[in-house]
Amino acid sequence: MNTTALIYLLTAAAVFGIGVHGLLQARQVLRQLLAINLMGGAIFLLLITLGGGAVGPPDPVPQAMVLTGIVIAVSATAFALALLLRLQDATGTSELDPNDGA
Amino acid sequence: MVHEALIGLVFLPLLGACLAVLPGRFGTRLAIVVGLASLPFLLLPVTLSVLREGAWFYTLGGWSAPLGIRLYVDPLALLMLWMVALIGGLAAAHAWHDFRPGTAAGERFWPLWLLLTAAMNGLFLSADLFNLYVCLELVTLAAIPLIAMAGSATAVRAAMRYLLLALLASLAYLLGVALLYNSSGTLDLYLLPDALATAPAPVTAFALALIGTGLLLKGAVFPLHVWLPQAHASAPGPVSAVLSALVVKTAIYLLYRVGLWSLPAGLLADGAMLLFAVLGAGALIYGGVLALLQDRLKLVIAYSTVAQLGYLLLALPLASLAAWQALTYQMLSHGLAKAAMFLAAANILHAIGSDRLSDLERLDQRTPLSLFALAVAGVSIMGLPPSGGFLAKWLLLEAAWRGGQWGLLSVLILGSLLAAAYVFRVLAAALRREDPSEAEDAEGISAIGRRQATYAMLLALLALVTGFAAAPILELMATGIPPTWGAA
Amino acid sequence: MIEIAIDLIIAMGVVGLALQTILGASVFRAILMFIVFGLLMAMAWARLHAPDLALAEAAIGAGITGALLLVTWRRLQAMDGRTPRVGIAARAPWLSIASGIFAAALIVALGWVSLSLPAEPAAAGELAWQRLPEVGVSNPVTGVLLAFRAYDTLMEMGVLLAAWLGARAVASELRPGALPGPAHAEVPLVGALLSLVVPISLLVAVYLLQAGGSAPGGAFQGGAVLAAGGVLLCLSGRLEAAERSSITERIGLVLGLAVFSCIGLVMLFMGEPMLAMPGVWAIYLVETALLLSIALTLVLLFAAAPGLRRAP
Amino acid sequence: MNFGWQALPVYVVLTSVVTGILIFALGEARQRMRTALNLAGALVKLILILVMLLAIQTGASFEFRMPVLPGLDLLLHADRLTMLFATLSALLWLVTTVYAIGYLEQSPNRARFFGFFSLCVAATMGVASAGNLFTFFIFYELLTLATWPLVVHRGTPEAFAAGRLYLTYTLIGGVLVLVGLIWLTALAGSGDFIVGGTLAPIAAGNEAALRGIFVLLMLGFGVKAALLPLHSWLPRAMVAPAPVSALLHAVAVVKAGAFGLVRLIQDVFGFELALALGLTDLLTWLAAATVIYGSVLALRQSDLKRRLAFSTVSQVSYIALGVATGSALATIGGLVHLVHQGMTKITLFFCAGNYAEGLGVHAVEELDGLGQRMPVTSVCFTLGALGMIGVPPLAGFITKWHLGAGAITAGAPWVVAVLAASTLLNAAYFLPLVHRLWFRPLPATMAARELGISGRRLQALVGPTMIVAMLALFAGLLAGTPGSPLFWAQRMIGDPA
Repeated sequence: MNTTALIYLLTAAAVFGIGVHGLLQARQVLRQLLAINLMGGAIFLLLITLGGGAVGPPDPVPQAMVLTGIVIAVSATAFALALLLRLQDATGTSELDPNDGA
Repeated sequence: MVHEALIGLVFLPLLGACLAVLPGRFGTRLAIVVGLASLPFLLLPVTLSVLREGAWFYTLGGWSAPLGIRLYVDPLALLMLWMVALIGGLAAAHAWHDFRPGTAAGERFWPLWLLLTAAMNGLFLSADLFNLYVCLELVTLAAIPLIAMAGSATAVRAAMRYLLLALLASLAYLLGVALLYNSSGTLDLYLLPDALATAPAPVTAFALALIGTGLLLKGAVFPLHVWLPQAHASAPGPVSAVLSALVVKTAIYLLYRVGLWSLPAGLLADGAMLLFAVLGAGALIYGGVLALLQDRLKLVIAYSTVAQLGYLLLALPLASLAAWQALTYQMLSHGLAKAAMFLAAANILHAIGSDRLSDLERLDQRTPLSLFALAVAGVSIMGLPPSGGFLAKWLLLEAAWRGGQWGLLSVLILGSLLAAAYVFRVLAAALRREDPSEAEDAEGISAIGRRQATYAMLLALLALVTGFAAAPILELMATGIPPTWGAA
Repeated sequence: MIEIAIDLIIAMGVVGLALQTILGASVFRAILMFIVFGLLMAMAWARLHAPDLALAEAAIGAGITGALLLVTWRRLQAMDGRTPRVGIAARAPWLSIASGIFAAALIVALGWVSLSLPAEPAAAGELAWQRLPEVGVSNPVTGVLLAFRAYDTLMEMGVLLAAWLGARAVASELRPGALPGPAHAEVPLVGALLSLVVPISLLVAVYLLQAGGSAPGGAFQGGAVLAAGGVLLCLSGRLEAAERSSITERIGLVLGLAVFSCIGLVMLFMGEPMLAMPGVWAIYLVETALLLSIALTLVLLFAAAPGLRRAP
Repeated sequence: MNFGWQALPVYVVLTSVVTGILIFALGEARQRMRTALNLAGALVKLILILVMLLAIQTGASFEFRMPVLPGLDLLLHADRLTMLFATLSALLWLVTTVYAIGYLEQSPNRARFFGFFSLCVAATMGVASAGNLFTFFIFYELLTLATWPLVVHRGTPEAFAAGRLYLTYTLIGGVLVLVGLIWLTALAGSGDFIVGGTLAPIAAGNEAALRGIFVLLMLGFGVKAALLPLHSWLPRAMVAPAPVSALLHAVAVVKAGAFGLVRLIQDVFGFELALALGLTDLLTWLAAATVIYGSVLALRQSDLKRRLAFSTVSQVSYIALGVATGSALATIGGLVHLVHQGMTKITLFFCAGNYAEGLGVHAVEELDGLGQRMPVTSVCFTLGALGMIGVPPLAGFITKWHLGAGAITAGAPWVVAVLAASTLLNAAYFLPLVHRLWFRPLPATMAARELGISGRRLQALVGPTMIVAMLALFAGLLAGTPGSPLFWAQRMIGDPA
């Protein structure tokens, strides 16, 4: 295993875990969305590193997947933010009650 | 011709969505005809071809797998596609009156509905793991705004919760897919069994755990169901119907595909199957009890979905032909009955302005047809004859008995008694005696209300008919048994 | 050696910024950290020989997403206090500890599993290189996106459209006047700057589009750059929200999806497989349509409005 | 599948289904149309049944078979046992419908009532003509579903409590049947109902399993047949309107349970096998205990309808008693009681309804001297009561005679003692009523009380009451002539169809 690959794989794992933690413990929806975006970034990093990016031009299939993934992530984030505005508008808060509806 | 029909199943709703975005009433109406009404006619030739020649692939762009993306149609996919066409179609007919094309609400509603239809059809046909991710996201992003469209604060909150958890689920799935791609070299579901045979086992196991968790979360399988009840209960009626009947099933469908098609035989340990069964049993009991405790009609129905999804996992350890037929039949009959119930509940909500059980006594004469639809669909949910739900449960019970699975047997029976309890509780609330003097405005129900009640009734009748006309469907399903169960 | 050092710095920066994003004292700070995280990720992509992604990450991941987050944060600030707050139960303290332990376990497992993988192109990737000449472009990523896995790209346009439709649907439910108007400040020289930036973004977009065939770039990156120009116009008040989408905007929104599908369907009825591209010209045609749709959708999403019009 | 002449049993079931659906669709307001539909449906069904009866006499057979699940068919056929039950149900449905139209005049939710009433009859017809246990189960459960709205029809908390109890019992009973059925199917597949049963060939080595299956099915059917520990839903269900009580107790529900027991012994296991496995004794003892217990409890009821209900508990078990005793005579007695009890008990319930509607009389004590106020009803009631006691030559006597004689030939003389005790108890709880009606003075308050209903409505209630009383009377008087219920039961045993 090449050192660059090692570094980025561990980075990806760490960022993914950080994202999960952030999603689970954050109170504001906005922060949870940031955490979700971090997780997405980590997965993309993993895909490209595993695709051989550390040694040369990486596998083009994961690259295309990541590009698609980035656009999906921005779409989902944009919609989530619109919904968040509506949430604030309807409930006066941009947080979700963890005990509600469970 | 059959290839064009298959492609049309995805692309006509997609183009319909484009049409519906364009301004004016005409575009939307055309879009509904092109994208929704056409589906049964497209499905007919595809069904005939599967009946005649068995399952087949279609290679998109002529780029063969593993490089390109393939579509795959087999009996299971056909079943799901028919459900989208019929249940989705009737729910759309119901929605037509609340979201009329040409109105502001209609303009917002129909493009999303069409995209949702396209996404579900695409998901049921796709043979590619990453393409399935895109389809899953499209399903989510098209469905959730439809929930929020109900407008209430509860609906918005439920939509937000659903969105966050759905995004988390998609990411877990995507991470699993990323690992599988790198360990096996392919994204094609049906090339995976061979490719995975040589892949390192811990990677495969971890990837499958991620994919499974993601799908269980999206499929609202107990104990990951927390987002479902409020989301399904607070959405507009036809949306609730489609969410419960079809959208949650997309994740379960995918779970079957990954678990039963794309793995080398024997890879998925008995322990995993047992886990599914335990989750299913938990769902059945927990959902049933919670449904019994709700005091709003739509919440009862939503918790009932949590419970009924349990059946779809419960029988996995049986791995027999009968179990397969039972699972698929449950998929179908639950879809029909649950959609009927949600549409009926929507009509009731319309008629009396509340869906509290204590208010249902005001109802009775005003919407007899909807109430009847609710009752008939309830029969199927309880698994009592004559209904599709009964046949599905009979098959499950028989399979459990033959397999000597006494625990499974007792859970099944307990689950159906619970279902009977919550369904009859609703019906009892609706039959409570009203003051006869109030009964006089019985004629006040509008023509639209009557038509909407008819759609609910049609679905309920279909649930009833599936209690008799099972033989051809089950025979078709038998030809589509998962390869890992295929020894039977 | 120096390369390893650079990798290490980027990696530590990425992890540190991710942590800051999660733990940042204020939401505003967290967003800023996330934007910087995106920029650093772009550098990581460059280091990993993925310049297409570096461009996309910078333009979309950091740029557009960051702008969306910031503008939403500001809108939330402006809305806060207008409606009575709903009481929210506090999260149990053990939850934080439990989630931390869970996340740590996940990191270990994921690290361990991914290190056991070969980290080299997979079978499908090799095939993509081999069959690239049949497509007629030399950038393999463009080849995958618009030929081998064109279906993904097409569905992804559906996702983008759904996001806009969804945003429009929920935004239309907002109580009248709930959204604060664009509070832009007329800073000296902004006008002059804009008159430079916007044409440049257009130019860069066109360049990225045509370069996509052989060099890094393509519809997504170009679309994002063009969208960035549009966002600036919104921020500076040159464009403002309209009540309804104009017909041009509607056509623009579905252009990518429609052109892509129609070419596919035409080929299908000419006896070719669905989504087979009749030639390189078709790829560029589709890419142009995609670019326009992406740019327009992103700007409209940023404006949180059904449509835009020139400010008087 | 054959939808022609052969499928007549299907159409018999469908006439009621279609009637029910049309009634629901018509809505509450179209009263005349509903009445016409009700009567037309009942008449058409009766005619179809008569046609089938004649055809079977000339040797025709009817069968409709549709595969539903692999190895399981929906099978409707018409054997003599079917015809016995179906004719009774069709006949009594027609009369009860006429009665109910009068009874429910001006009360709310009539569309709902008659809709479910029709579905109830459809389910009963299905139970009668089911050709295998699977089909039987389908209609058996449908019957539960269709009767529940009738039990809770009044919508009072009391009615809902009774409905809840009814559901709890019947649904759990349904589960027992279901489990037994699954077990049986897994063991032996799904056999058609054939006199003598289909299980004998596989009995060797499977004795324990077969005993288990029998007990499950017996308990499951026993719930509806109100066998001893499972009977307590029945008296509580009395809160339903009188026509429903009549239908539940005389025709549909309890008879479906009893009919299931008959099918179980005769056509699934076969009497020989059941005897060999020692299963008939179990049922005989249970039935005998129920006969005595029901009578004792009936004695203690002061509410007229409840007294009739406990009487039903007791009387329905005669059927099981006869079939489980097993000799030809006893079986004939059991089968014929299916009809006799139905006709007699429905008469009594109609009368109870008349008293309640006419003068608001519910308690036994209030019957004093009513023979003067409501003479026709009181005559009918007297006929019914005497029939139940078994005074010769009324219907009950025919039954008891066959049962007793049969028990002796079967070597179970103790059954005769049970019958004698039951008869004494019957007399003890019915004769005082008759005495009150005719020989006690009419209290002044009652003499002054206005009739609660118009004369026309009273006519509408008394008419059907007279008809069923006549039926019950002639079933006993003319028992020796061809075409009587006894004649059919004898043919069934002598010449198994």
